[in-house]
Amino acid sequence: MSSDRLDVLDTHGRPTRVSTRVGEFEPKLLLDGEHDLCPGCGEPVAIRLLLEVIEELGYAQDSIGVIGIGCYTAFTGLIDVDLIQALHGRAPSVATGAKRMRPDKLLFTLQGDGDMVNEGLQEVIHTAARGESVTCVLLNNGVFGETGGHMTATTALGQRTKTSLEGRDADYHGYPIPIAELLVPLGGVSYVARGSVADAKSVVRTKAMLRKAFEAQIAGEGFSLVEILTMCPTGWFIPTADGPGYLDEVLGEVHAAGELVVGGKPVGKGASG
Amino acid sequence: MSSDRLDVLDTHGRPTRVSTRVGEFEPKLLLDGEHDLCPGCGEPVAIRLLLEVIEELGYAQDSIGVIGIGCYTAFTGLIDVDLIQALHGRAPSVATGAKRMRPDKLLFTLQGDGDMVNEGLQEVIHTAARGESVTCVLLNNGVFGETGGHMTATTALGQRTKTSLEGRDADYHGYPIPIAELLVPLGGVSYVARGSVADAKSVVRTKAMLRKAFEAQIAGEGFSLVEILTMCPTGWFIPTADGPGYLDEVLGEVHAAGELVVGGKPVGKGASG
Amino acid sequence: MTRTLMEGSEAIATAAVAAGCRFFAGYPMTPFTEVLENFGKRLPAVGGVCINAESEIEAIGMTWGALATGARAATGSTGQGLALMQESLSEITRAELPLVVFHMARGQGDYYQATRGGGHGDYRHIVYAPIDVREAVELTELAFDRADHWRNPVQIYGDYLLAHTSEGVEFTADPFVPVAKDWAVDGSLGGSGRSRNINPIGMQKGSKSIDPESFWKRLQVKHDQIEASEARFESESTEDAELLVVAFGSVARFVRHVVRELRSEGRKVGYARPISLWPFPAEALAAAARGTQRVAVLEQNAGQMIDDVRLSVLGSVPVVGIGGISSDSAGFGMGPLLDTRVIRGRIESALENLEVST
Amino acid sequence: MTRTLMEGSEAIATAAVAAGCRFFAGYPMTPFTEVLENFGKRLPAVGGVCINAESEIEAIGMTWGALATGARAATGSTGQGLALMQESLSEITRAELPLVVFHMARGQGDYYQATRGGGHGDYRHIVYAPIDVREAVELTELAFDRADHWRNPVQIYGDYLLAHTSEGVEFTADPFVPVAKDWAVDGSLGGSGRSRNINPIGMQKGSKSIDPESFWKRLQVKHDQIEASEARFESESTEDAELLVVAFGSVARFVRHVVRELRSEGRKVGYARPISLWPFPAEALAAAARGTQRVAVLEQNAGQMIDDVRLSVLGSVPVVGIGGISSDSAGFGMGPLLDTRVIRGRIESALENLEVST
Amino acid sequence: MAHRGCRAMTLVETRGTIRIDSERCKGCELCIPACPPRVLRMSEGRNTRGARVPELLAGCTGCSACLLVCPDFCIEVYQYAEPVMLEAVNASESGSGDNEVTA
Amino acid sequence: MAHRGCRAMTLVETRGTIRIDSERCKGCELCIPACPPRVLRMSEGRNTRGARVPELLAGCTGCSACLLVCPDFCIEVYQYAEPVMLEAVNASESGSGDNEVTA
Amino acid sequence: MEREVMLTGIGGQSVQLAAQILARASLLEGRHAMFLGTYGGTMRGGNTDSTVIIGDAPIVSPPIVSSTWSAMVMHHQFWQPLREKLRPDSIVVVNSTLFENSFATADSATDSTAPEDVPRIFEVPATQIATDLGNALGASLVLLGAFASLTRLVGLDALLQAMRDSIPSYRRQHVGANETALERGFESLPPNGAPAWPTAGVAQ
Amino acid sequence: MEREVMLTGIGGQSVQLAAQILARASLLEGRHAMFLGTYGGTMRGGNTDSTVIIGDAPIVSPPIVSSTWSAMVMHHQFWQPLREKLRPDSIVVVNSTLFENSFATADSATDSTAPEDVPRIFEVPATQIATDLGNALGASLVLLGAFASLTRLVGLDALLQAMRDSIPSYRRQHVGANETALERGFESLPPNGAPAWPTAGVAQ
Ligand SMILES: Cc1ncc(C[n+]2csc(CCOP(=O)(O)OP(=O)(O)O)c2C)c(N)n1
Ligand SMILES: Cc1ncc(C[n+]2csc(CCOP(=O)(O)OP(=O)(O)O)c2C)c(N)n1
Ligand code: SF4
Ligand code: SF4
Ligand code: SF4
Ligand code: SF4
Ligand code: SF4
Ligand code: SF4
Ligand SMILES: [Mg+2]
Ligand SMILES: [Mg+2]
Repeated sequence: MSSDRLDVLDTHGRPTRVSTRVGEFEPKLLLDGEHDLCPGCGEPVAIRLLLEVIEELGYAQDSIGVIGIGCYTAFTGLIDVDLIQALHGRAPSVATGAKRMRPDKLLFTLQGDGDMVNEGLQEVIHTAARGESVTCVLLNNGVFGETGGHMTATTALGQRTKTSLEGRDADYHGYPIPIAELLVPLGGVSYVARGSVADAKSVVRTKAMLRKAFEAQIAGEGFSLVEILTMCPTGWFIPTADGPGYLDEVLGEVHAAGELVVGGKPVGKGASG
Repeated sequence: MSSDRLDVLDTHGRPTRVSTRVGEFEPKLLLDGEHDLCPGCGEPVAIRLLLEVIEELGYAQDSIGVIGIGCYTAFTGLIDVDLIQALHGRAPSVATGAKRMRPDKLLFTLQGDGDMVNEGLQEVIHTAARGESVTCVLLNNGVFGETGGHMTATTALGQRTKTSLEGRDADYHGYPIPIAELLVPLGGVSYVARGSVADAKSVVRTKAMLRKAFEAQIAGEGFSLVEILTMCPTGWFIPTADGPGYLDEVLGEVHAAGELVVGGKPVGKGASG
Repeated sequence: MTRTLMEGSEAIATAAVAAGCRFFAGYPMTPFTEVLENFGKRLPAVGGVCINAESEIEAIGMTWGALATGARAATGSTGQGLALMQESLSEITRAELPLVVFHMARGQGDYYQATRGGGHGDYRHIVYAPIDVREAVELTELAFDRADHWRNPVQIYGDYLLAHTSEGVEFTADPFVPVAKDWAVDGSLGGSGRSRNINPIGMQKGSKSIDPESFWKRLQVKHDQIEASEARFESESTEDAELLVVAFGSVARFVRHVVRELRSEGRKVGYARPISLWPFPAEALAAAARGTQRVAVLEQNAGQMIDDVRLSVLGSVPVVGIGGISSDSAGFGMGPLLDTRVIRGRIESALENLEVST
Repeated sequence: MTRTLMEGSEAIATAAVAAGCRFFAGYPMTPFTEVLENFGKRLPAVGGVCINAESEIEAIGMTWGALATGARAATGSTGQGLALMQESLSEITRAELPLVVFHMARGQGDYYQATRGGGHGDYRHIVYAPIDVREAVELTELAFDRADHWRNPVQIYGDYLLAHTSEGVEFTADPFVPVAKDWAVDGSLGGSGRSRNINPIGMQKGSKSIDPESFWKRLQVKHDQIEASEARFESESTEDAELLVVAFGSVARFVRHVVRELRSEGRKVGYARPISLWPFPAEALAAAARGTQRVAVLEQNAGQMIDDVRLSVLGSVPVVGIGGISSDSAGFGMGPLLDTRVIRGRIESALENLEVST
Repeated sequence: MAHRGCRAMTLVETRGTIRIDSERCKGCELCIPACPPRVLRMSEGRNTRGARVPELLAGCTGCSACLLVCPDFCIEVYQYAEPVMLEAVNASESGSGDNEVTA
Repeated sequence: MAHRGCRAMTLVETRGTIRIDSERCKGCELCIPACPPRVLRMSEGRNTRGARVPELLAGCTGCSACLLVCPDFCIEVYQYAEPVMLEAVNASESGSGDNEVTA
Repeated sequence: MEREVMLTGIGGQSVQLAAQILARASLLEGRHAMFLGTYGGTMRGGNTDSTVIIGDAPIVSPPIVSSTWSAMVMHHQFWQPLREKLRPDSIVVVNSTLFENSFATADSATDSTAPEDVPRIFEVPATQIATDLGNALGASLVLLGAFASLTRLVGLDALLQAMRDSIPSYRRQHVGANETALERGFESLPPNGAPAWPTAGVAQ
Repeated sequence: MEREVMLTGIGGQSVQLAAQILARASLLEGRHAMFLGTYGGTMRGGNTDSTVIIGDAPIVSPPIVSSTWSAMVMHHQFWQPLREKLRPDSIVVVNSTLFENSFATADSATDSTAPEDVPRIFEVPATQIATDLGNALGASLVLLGAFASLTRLVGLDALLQAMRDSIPSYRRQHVGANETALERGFESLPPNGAPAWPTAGVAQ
């Protein structure tokens, strides 16, 4: 390699100058930041936000999480919060039972689109309509990542998956389900928003959504849901670096970011969070 | 009994005057009009409409029905159309499989609110989003009639059921799911409407909805659904004669009659059919 | 001691609540519906929760969540509803949660379902089949105790008759004292590095990977221990019996009645009843069968328990089925077989060593 | 005749399509996923339909609808997914629909599920457990044929190895000629008074009520006929064997290999394999066991088929289990037991009449 | 309300009539308020099921509203080629007799 | 694009820095475009996983954008008490060396 | 000793309530009791039957019996299956107001005294008595009162208390009328005409 | 006669493709073949192994073998389990470009001739050859060509045809480069140095 490159800074150790650490490698509520998800996967980014918000709200010792089945399941062993591993699709009901027995705890689910919008679609709708005081967190990448990238019920039109290599075609494959929009007409719902982890600004905005959702739960306002669009370069069959752009152009088109229900009231479609 | 009542007309035989029969006892596609449903039940009225529309469209020999599990299941033995008896909640998927193998046939489901909105909620949503060319007919009385009148996911706020004798209370029981509204954001949907059998005018309007739904199917426009509010005096624990009024005041409040999607486009909420 | 008149379904719910059950979720289905209704009446009064879930699968999911927090919790249904719960019933066993299941069956056709499971994989539930309402009360209390003890599901397998017969019952059990469950999630250990994880797939906290083999083998050892220690059985008049009649649940009540009648007439017939269907009381049954010339199994189905009876006596004495499918027009299982005269006829035929066609 | 190299999953889908299957619906789950993918590739080409259903329950519902119209149709999953389908699997049997189910299991822990069902009630599925891809092709063709013949579901019970091993296969079956099914609904008989009704609860057209008893008894008769006529079995070197080793499916391939090895070394060991798990080839197995001193069952689970082996030989010769739970870290079933050296060790120990601890 | 035995003997135009399968009727009374001219009322007597059944008074228009709401398929509707004038009473009067005139 | 060996030796204000756990990095490159001042680029060399990893150039603001988008928790961010001026090159230049200066 | 009582009627006749009161009254008197109600299949508005078994010790009989010591018959419509379970010495109390023709005719027996081969039949115009009391729905309680008087299977005090225990709180207003129905029934048949227990019944 | 070939490598090295081509080529030559690929548990980017069995008659061996006649080793990282299945006379062809240290060292044997207790090892700088050809991903095909030349388990023509049959249509552009890789591999080891079949292999 060329010897005249003196411009690269040392990033191995702590800085030697006087400085303040403003961001840590991994969230405190992670036992280990080393995981096996693919390069460029959006899920760990979303999980960071979730854990940071719990920590920041002071609920680290008062939270119970219910984890669905998908790639994020690998984090069940890594997240340092009391957890219940649910079966594929069943997390909202499990969270319901736990919340009823522990009404003082923050109850959240962590599910994928395959988990929530395919296998267990009615679980989340029933839980929402019941006004159950739980927060469902959806990692929506529009594919079954774990099984190898098949089309799900949220796959955007035109999106590439293993079962729609030419892109999802409405006539052949049907239409995607905009799950956040679906919950809007339900009475028991206090907060619904859709974020993304495609870029740092979205990440920050998504974190605020998670915070609002949990705050709604703490205030006893009813059901809340935060949908987070995440990259799955593996299931989309694209280079990792193309993930965020593909997310915005393809998934983001169908599943627009923004808050949909705030304080139990629907807000304008696609309104910014 | 008083002997001075000469005003009651003989209604036993055919009229002796020159006259035209304009309405028959039972629809042609019924093997027998004698059934075991309760006095004042709204379900047989809705079933009449369904069968008349099939007959009038000329599809008597080109229809396949899929029947759910509820009180209406008693009609599986009586309806003179090729039928498949589905399990509780599963009719939309069964109809999907049948339609795919017989794309030239009119495929309909006949389900109750317990069947469609409780046990099998995700079936109908997935089928709708897939744009499946079938017509789902929902008999919504806001109760599990068959098991004795328990609360369902559509039970209106304030509605009396065996498990909400004081009326459904949102805080305690959660909110009803307005299933027709829920389908509106879905891409695969061509026609959605909600009717009722509480009075003759509603009956006529509901029949027109059924016809439009089937016509949408025949035209290959995608999924269609007609929700029909029906009386269940037994499950509501009220006198039979009070059924229609109770339906309008209680169920009709939450589940407003009207067309919601026509030609694949959402129409104004509660617009008249 | 006063006895209170209670329908089976009410007695079961009352016994469960007395045993500390604080959560129930279920979906109506005849003949289970009244069990759900009775929990709905009784739980709120003691600060518990009963949810009329939107479906059976959601019901068991909710119960799973309640159990994970350490609460005593139960669900139930009929065979159809339990069929829908099979994935959860299997995995909840792997998650080692002390679930109690109230199964009010339509007839006795669900014996395989109850004892072999329809879920996937190697798992077992303790299954108690009460003969009457009083025994249902006892076994309900026992079920919660054994479920906690083994951290394994226990099923109470009843039927229409059990749920709908009223009897005078007494509740004598000591008031329930909640036991601490250090494995349960209460949220308190987040951030401590020792947070808990109720997990059906053997995933341990602090590890990215799982080791299903050792996990499943551990469960097998537990199931072997249960098998060795939890079998329950009753028998009568087996000493000099030439024919031993085996039956379970409500049907056994008819059989016991007839056997007593026949005994009082001097016929050499004995009666045996597995109270636990799993573990199946194979040894006790084999002992009871010793010396008899024939074992007759009277179950209200096409022949399911007969496998376990044969596996118990292993060819040492011939085993015949003298029951059969029998149902009323609603399919709830109160068919024409449930008649002491019919049953007497079957047993007499067996006694006379005649072939009985069902 | 040229042989084409195909993975098991592809061979199965190809054989199914050749046998006239025109509809498939399933939901991805390892190791079944590729079966679904291959149907997805092959069906559209022949005018058939493959739906990647939104869940397992919806998948079997769709298949139910396709079957009711008279089409040859199939679904599948792993044990977990089939657990979710149990209500449908039971009731579709009562509806007498010729379903074919491709079960790519994780290990062999689902033997009970496959043979006893986890659904409710008395019902049975024919279950074939192929030893290799070539046999899977044959049995797939047979499955569609038998399903239509009996109007009863047939399951192909494979595993990761079967789905993912590639072999050179030939397709020799005659081209499928669709058979008329007068019971199927095609919509044509509406208004005729003779419209059809595909019904799992025994409800007849023209009648308001049902008669479950006679309906279920009729099914029992059918199942008795199947039991009497459809058992399939293979064995080797049983004549003078002192030890008979019984295994099924992929595991049997290892066992057969080891038994041949041991035979070539002069050891008196025989091999037996139920090809159909239900009906279980009890008579053939009992005949093969005659004269042996011991029967060893090697299955990759805590001991499930061993029940059927014991029920076959009924105490005439001791039966021991020499397999056990074995899994890789993903739980797909390719655990350390699947090694001819390990298996040889187990069989040799059994030969030496030693207690084998699993 | 008209007084018994003292009815208003008006003639009303009657454009149609209905047949009632009174053995099928379960007495739910839904047809009564459904009839726009209000020419139906419940009988005092009961059928063999034990149900009171609707009775038709003069003034039917043959509009089919009763048929449309009847859950038990008890009603058939006819329209006359020519309207006729028939004697009528106030149908909202409760009760009925078993004397009939042929329509 | 700047010519190799002929870099623009400008000084840029640098308000912060990052630590990179380069062994954890899977080389997804998401941090590169995320950095507002564009002071990250991928290395030419690879870590023991076989992945190229990000390298930091002068001009970091300590904004944490890189950390926020990194799926593998490889980045820690610091803000200096006092900004410093450091030599910089055009970060869009491809490749890198293994010579480093201490920040 | 166990005593079986079977009840039959049609929906709406409060047959199950009567059965429940009988069972509960027996418990109040220190005996053991069991009862099971059955309804007519899937058909609505069909028969409603009940079996009550009362004993000195925990009941061992199954809840469906093949023959019965006694019966209360509210209506003839679905009574045939019960008829088949009557023994020659069974005690049968019949609601003669509604029973089509007389019981004797229906049964083609000739009188209500007890020859060897027919049950011992006692007719009570229960519906008439109840209607006269302005409580037509109380007919089954009239019949129950009469049955209790005749057999002394349970005493009147226990019946009255059991009735109060069996009425849900929102039906409290009917307690008085029901008491009258039971009492009038109790007066309508000769006391202890067909005693249930070897000793002279529980003092009334 | 059945011949086992085990392949090991890390994800992305086209190990499964090589195995598939080998099996398919054998079928083209009229033999029977079976192959099974395995991947490293749940961990992504782990090992990728394959077992190919080729025989004169339908394969009876199970797809997981406990010892192997031969092996192709693309990388050392996950090779230990394979190492344990080698017999003293196994034939091993190693990608010496990537195999850490030399195979001999890794195996603590001293040379690549075949003393009684170590396998017979043949080193091929497959990745180097492939990279030189401008087709770094073709390394496994170079190794396969070399293996075929050495063992004559299959001939080159069959390999080339099998390769063409194995490449999906949207990857057609790589066919030429893959042909070269197989051919250059075939040249890189002495022909028939360790023959697979009793007769002199299929003519090349
Ligand atoms: C009942 C059931 N069916 C199927 C599976 C197989 N399965 C595991 S993960 C998964 C897809 C998960 O998709 P998603 O929830 O979107 O998560 P992702 O992998 O995309 O993160 C599937 C189908 C399962 N575990 N359980
Ligand atoms: C899986 C399953 N769960 C429960 C039942 C019991 N069940 C039969 S009908 C019914 C309710 C039907 O309600 P709905 O569909 O609203 O019809 P309705 O009776 O009101 O007409 C229930 C819960 C069943 N048959 N299957
Ligand atoms: S498959 Fe997709 S969702 Fe799963 S870890 Fe890889 S990138 Fe993430
Ligand atoms: S219970 Fe309700 S829905 Fe069922 S038949 Fe009666 S009135 Fe109709
Ligand atoms: S047809 Fe019309 S007018 Fe005549 S009775 Fe019926 S509702 Fe009344
Ligand atoms: S609506 Fe029909 S069933 Fe009801 S009262 Fe009128 S005629 Fe009778
Ligand atoms: S902290 Fe901000 S400026 Fe510094 S490297 Fe990261 S993204 Fe760039
Ligand atoms: S985002 Fe993280 S994992 Fe990706 S290249 Fe940058 S530091 Fe590496
Ligand atoms: Mg996903
Ligand atoms: Mg309903």
